[in-house]
Amino acid sequence: MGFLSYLISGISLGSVYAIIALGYTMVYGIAKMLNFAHGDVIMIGSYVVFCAVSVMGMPPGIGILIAVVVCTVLGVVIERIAYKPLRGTSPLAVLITAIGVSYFLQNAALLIFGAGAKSFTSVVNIPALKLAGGALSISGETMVTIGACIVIVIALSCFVKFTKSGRAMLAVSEDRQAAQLMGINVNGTIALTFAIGSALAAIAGVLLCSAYPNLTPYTGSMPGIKAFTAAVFGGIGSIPGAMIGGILLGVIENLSKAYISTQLSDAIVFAVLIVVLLVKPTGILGKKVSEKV
Amino acid sequence: MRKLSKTTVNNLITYGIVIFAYILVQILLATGSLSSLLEGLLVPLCTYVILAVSLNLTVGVLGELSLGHAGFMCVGAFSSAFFSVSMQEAIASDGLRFFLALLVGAVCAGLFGILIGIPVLRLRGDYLAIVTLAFGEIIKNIINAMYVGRDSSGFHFSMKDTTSLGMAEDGQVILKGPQGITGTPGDSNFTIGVILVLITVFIVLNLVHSRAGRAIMAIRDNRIAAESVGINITKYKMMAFAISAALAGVAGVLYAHNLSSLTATSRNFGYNQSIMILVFVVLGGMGNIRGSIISAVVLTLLPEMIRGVGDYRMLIYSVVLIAMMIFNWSPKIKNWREAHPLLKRRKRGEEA
Amino acid sequence: MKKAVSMFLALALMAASLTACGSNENGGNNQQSAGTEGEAGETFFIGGIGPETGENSIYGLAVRNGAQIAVDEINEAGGINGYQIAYDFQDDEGDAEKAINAYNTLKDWGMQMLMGAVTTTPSVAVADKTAEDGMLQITPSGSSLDCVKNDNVFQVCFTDPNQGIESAKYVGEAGLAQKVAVIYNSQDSYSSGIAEAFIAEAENQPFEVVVSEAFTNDTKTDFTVQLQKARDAGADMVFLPIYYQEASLILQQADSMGYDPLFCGGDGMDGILGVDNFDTSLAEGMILLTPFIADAEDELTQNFVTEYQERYDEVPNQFAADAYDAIYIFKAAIEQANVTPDMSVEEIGTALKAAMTEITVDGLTGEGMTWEAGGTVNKTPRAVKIVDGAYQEM
Amino acid sequence: MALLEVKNLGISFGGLRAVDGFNINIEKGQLYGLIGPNGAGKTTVFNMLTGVYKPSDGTIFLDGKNITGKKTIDINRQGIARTFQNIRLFKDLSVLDNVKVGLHNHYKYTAGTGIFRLPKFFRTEKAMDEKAMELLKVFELDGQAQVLAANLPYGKQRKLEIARALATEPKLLLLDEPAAGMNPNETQELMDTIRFVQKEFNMTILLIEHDMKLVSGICEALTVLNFGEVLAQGRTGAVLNDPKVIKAYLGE
Repeated sequence: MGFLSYLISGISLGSVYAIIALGYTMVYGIAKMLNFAHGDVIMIGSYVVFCAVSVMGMPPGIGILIAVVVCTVLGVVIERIAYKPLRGTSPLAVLITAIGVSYFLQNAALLIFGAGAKSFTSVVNIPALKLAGGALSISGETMVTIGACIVIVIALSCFVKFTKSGRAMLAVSEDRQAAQLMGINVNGTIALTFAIGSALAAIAGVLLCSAYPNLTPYTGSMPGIKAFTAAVFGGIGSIPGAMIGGILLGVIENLSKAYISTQLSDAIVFAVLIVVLLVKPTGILGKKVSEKV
Repeated sequence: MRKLSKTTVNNLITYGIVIFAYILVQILLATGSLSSLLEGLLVPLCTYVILAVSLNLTVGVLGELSLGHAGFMCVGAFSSAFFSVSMQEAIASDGLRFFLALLVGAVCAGLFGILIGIPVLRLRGDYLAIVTLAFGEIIKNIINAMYVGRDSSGFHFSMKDTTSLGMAEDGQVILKGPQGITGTPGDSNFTIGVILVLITVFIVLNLVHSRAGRAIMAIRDNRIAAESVGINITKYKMMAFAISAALAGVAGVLYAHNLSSLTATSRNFGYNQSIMILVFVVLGGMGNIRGSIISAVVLTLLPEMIRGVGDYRMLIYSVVLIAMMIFNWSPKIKNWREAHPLLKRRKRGEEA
Repeated sequence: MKKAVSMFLALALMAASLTACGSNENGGNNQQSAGTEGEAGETFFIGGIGPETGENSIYGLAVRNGAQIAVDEINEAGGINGYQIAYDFQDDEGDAEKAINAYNTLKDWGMQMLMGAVTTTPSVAVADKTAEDGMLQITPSGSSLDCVKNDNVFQVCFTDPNQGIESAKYVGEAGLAQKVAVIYNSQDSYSSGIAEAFIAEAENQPFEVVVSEAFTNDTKTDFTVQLQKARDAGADMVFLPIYYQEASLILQQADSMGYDPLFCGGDGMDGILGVDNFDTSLAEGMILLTPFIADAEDELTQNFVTEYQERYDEVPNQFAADAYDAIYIFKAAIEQANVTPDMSVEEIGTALKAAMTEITVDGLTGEGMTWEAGGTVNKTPRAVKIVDGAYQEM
Repeated sequence: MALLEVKNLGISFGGLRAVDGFNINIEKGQLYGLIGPNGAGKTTVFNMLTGVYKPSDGTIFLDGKNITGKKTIDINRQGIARTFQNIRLFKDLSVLDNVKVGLHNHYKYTAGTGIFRLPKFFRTEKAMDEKAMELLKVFELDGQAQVLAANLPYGKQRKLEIARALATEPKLLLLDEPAAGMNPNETQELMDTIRFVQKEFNMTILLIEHDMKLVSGICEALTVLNFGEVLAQGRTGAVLNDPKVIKAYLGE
């Protein structure tokens, strides 16, 4: 029974990592950059919902909609200002500006919203699912998060497979130059990727803060890193991989807290990651890339 | 051989800048015109310069992205601080003790470099980056859970808390988990710092401009071709990684002996710090040692110098960082700069 | 090419930063717009250090603001012995090295006394420098014993071991519980310091610590495992020597698990009712051992809280109160030692150090506070219970 | 005994049989050509010879030593050097340094000697410089020794790759389409260079080429590969007149 409840709490935690990892992996797959600011876009999205719902008293649905719009615009603006000028140079350069953007968002939020924690009101109204006579309970947030993950994974996969812009994304991710030669608008496609990635960030933010309702300017950074780890775990660039990686990460984290050490759970998570990468150097669902000689 | 001396001249300029800065600071110190802030920053500046130069060996020269450099610094800092604190009575001479601490820090960090070098040989690109990041976090996490004390019967070790060390009354807890090590002797000073910077630059530059350095750069430029001419990839990757780690360890020693309290937080030894060091390297130019020195100095000074702007300090810092990156790296601005007569310089080949 | 650009940028920035530095020399406190612009010899220069940015900024900002109120009050009332106070606060990002930079910046500004640093590690690092300079340092909230290792450093808050022991005694004496679980932040020296002392003292008390579980700064969102372990061990009380931000999450998660033990916290727990939008019913029945509660009826507290809310639009926590007291402690010590601003830092420091053990201060965080030569404070903690969404003294 | 003896070499990728039953014997000092239509498996053969791929079956003997399945660097040390179809230079190193990397295993000093600039460093570097310049002179690259490899014109990049391969002092030199992308003048020049290398260094050379003019001009013997299998083998003139070969090249 103990094990099951640890497993369930691990899945709850993992589902939040998973939904953040989806945005990471999406942007990485297409723009080939580690968007370290993703976690902070999530934080901004959460603040927007907080302001809309808890401060201005709007219904949660509207709040989420506003957050999605704000984050999408923010994502596109960031891309335009900070990343696009560096397209075509070393991916490292973009990584560094992403870090700059991350600092910027954190400090801007600190100035606007203050350092104090805000307690986020969950937007999920579904009651917890009680199993085994109440000994096990799965919270409504967890169910919604996992549901949202699945929906997003399916929707994104369909989008990439069946729409014109989706296929353009695939093409850009495979070979940017060739895609350009084929008449695909590479800049537009990457901007679209950021827009989608940031919209996902808004949703992830809402779910993150619904599950763990403590909102500060630094709320996004730690889950961001964890989600990045999750994305690598699952094979960065792979959409279902992000979800699997996220949930696995949460489960491993909570099981090692439960059975090994609460202090060393992070070390254990990272050690497992290293072992996984040594066995499968491109993650669980990652594509094996061999260099042609 | 006239050609070879061009590199030599270039290297001499780099040493010259460091020595000139040292002399300038000494003059300012002697005349008392250096502010306390700058005076206090001198040793940290040396620390960051060493970190940037050593990371440049991995990122710029070997061409592998590492996000765990602060982890090696952490190993160097804690091993040497532990050594210094526990040997404070045994070795009376400050100079000798610090020298030994330096060796301890460098060797420990170097050994960890070899350890992490093993996955490095199998992974590439962003996967390597995440492994190094993971490694740095593991180090930090383990140090935060480690308790080491000493009493008359020797050293005690625990992964739980101080009480489980089971020490005698006279015992002294040296490493107290998250509270770290306190009371490290303040053996670092600016002169030692500059000497270590010069040694680091000397090691890195000489390594790069030698047989081993050529092999390392060959691996960076084209691994398959390097293999085809008989370069031992494993050996040279490992070498670059271990030397880079050992030098980061040296920086850690300098850091630990400059502050009386040493704790492993994400601020000083976590991925944030690793990323900051990476920022120095990328901004200064990959493989460009002088650039690393300058950008480490500038980016360390910048947030301190704009303390006057108060609440907006870190915001401005982040904007300046983004702007500098775009100015330095954007292809469009590069073209514009090349067209601009004032900024026009001979083309050098350091960019990849 | 790259090098050329780096050089160019470097020079431009250096020039820019040097001018920034220059203007900083005489205007370091501009952003705080402290009561008066100090003139050397006529004004006491008090500096403050703490995190204004980064994860710990909540504490640093509270200290900055709390002290500001005290400074303004004193200046309005005519200063200390007729001398005004100039006050400047510098950011250390919660990092030891940055704290040294902040300290040196303040020294350049002309600081004669230091209130800081807010968190433990920076405090210890700075204490070395103040000892070198012979400056009096009062840390409002740096609570480990290492903070007061040097004889020029004094604390406003309890030391961690002290607090842990007091808490264990209180729980034992009041017979609050038989089985206690402790959940603490192992990466935070404040939290682990209290937890360790609490567990050690529990040996002498009529209750048993059944579970002691840690979390770290990187795993402070999900506490279900720790709570589950506490519940499985049958703990009827959970002791939380942590800050209220994490505590608010723990309360929420315990609630959704249907686990309802007695919760008990230390001084870091104060502020839990002030978390924006927090469902205070979750904290119902919680017991806090804290020297300061914002709901206290006394006039001093009421005035402070009102003023703080007016200025900063939030309820002050104990950090703000500690800082407020720290400034008044400086005032008391200065009056006792009768020092004047034209004395050197070292002279002031030596005189104030002696005065610290002689004064008694009534402040927000305790009545009749006195200090040991070792730097620790003597005051009695208050036990407070949360009833109907408000603190109630027990 | 032949310098290179390959027997029954084969490799599969997944279910695909890329090369099957490949035999070749190259005598010392011979200039040998490996030709065949696109996708015939020529480069795969090179990759197996140099240890990039591990052959599924068959044996490779170099100078009487079995080198089958060894690692690339060991094979290079045994005496096989190669160039690449898509040029693989050390782009950010100078022309001189590219060759000096090739000399790596023949002029040795430890990393410590290099870092501390011991006398051996200067002695060895001087010798390396002289040897490298000598090689560059052969390819008329000595004037551009300090230029970055990436900034060389295309034809010269191909030459530099050959020079680098020669620097490893191989017994057998493999050239993968050395004339690809060259104009007729450059090709002519390259042919002279290859012949010169063969004579001057007494080098055994195996080359892959599409340019029939080059092949017929310099190769003494040929192997024709088609769909992973040997189609024809023998003296150049005879092979090129083989109807099977003509058919494979010109289609039905």
